[in-house]
Amino acid sequence: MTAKASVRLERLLGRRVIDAHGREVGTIDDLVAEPAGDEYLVTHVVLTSSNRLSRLLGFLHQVPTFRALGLSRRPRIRRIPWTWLDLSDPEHPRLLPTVTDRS
Amino acid sequence: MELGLAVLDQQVVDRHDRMMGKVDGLVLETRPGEPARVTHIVVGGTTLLWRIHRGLARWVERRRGTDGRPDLIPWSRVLRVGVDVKVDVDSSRSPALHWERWVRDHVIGRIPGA
Amino acid sequence: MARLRIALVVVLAGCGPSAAKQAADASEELSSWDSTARLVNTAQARGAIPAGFAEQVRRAEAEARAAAEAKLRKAAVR
Amino acid sequence: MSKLLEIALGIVTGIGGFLEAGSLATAAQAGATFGFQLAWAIGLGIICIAFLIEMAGRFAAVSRHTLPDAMRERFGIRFFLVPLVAVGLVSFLVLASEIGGVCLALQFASGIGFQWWALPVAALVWLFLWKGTFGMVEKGASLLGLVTLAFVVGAFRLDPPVGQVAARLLPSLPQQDSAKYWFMAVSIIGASVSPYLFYFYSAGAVEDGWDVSYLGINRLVAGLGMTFGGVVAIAVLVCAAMVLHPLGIQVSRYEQIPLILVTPLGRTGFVLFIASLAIACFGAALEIALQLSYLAAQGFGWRWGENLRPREAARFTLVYTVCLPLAGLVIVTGIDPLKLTVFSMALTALSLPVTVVPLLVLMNDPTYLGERTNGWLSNAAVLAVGFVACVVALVAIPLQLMGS
Repeated sequence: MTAKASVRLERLLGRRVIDAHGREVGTIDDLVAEPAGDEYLVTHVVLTSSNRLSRLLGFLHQVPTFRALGLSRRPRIRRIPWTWLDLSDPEHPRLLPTVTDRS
Repeated sequence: MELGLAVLDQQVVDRHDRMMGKVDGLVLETRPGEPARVTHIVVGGTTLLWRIHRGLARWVERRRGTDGRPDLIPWSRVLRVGVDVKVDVDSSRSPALHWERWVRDHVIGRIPGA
Repeated sequence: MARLRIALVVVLAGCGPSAAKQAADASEELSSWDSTARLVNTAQARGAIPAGFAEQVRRAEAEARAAAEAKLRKAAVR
Repeated sequence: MSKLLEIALGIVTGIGGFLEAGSLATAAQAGATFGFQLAWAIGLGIICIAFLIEMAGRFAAVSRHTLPDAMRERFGIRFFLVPLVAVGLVSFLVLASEIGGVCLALQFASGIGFQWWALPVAALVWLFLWKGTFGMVEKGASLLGLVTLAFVVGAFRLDPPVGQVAARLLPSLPQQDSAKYWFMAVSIIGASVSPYLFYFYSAGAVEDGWDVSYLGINRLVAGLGMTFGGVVAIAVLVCAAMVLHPLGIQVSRYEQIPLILVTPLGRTGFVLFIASLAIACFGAALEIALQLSYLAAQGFGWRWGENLRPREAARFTLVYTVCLPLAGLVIVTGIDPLKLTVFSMALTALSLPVTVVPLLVLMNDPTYLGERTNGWLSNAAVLAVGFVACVVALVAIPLQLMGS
């Protein structure tokens, strides 16, 4: 990543992120943007589990009845700074090698 | 603001409050080592198809030789993000409504009493 | 997934109606139409339904009877 | 309009709009085969649909969003496709069933076979939507639908043992033929809890510009309208149980159903049956065709509104313009309308978790509803009925398919 480039948010959502060693970090669930003057700047990436079942259980967690019956699980969410992402191949986002060992 | 939750898939209305589609996508400008900038919202074209099935979208674009010309609305034209996303454009010429106009002119408009 | 499908087929085949059950259903259907015919005749005699409608019911009856009798024969062959 | 009048009109809409091909056919079949025993399934269906209607109205009044619109923005397109396809498919089948119902009414009256009526009826429904306004479709059809009260009159004429009927409002296990029993039970529940009902209601609340001041009206209309509407369905079951069950007549063809009203009311009963079937199914066909348009337009952000001129909402208009002839063609094939109807209702029951769970997620989201999110009772009641109906349908549908 050397110069300005553009990516499409909707194509990033749902992508798996792997770290520099090829280990899976999670799936991109959302991007957090903060207003800066007239603009919005993307500051963080929200990652959830890549596992389909745990995503379904996370979805059901929003209905109190499922929570009460224990048929759901709180979704595991992590936020990482946007600048940790290496998007040189937007189809396969990775964590930058410099942060892989920190995370 | 979580962009996927608060902006993506919201109803888009033009400056006259006429519906013109949903926020099918967002363009981000990336800069090395810095936060990305939200530059456009994308309405229409094959944008939605890319999210439903990538292979199908690729196939359609190859067959038709175009991405269906989605409307790229600069973020500076976004007036508010609330129950819907209001943008400062006139939808009557927007490519986002290409199919709406096509259906109106070629199908519905031809039936008497339309 | 494949194992699930096989299991499903086995379970369904096991629960499928036996020849005896099919025969019983068919004869129940026939007697149901016997009663329907009587009810329609009475209603028509009372003038409660037009002749045209009574005719429609009889046509439906004939079709349903044919189907039920075919089912009976099939069950007998099995 | 004064609030009292609006409540009255809402309840009338509930009563006149409740009966349609599905609830009529399933209640008649159940009454003929099992007497009063399946009355509980109607009761359960009514409780569930009353909760769902109340939710749909509350959601529209508080959030100003329609359901498809909110589902798309909350869940994203991929997840939204699941309820979209399920509701769309089920609604289309129910639409075909309703057109079949109108066609049969015309066949009974004229002697001309029902297939011949399918395309003219579809065209007439289309013409009403093309020319009509939302108020006409919603209120007009329901007011005329009050003719279905004939079943209540018929039921009372037959002097049913009220205590026995009431006792059957509690579920009980079948003595024999349990496969058929459970299939009918889920078909009845599916007929009451058709998703088109609450999607249509939510679109209507947004079309009428409801706000939080309508919450009280909404609650009354949902509760009383559905309860009284359900009484009509129970009346159909009672008529069938009193007339057909003692004779051992099982309803395997539509032609047998008019007899349940002919026996207590004579020739008047015959005429009232045909009018009820035609009007109830025609009204439902109007609502379902319109709801298919709403579903697509609100899900994809197209311009929509039954009060707009067709050319001002071209794609919205296109949806019902395409769906109606297609649904008519299903009937033209000569498929047995009774089988189609009952099967569509069972499929509706099967699809309940997919149609209901996304709604419940929205109903518990304070970003849309603030303080007015669901209470535990509405969540639990709807989920219990939805999941039980789905599981039973999952077992009963294959058994029924093999049996026939």
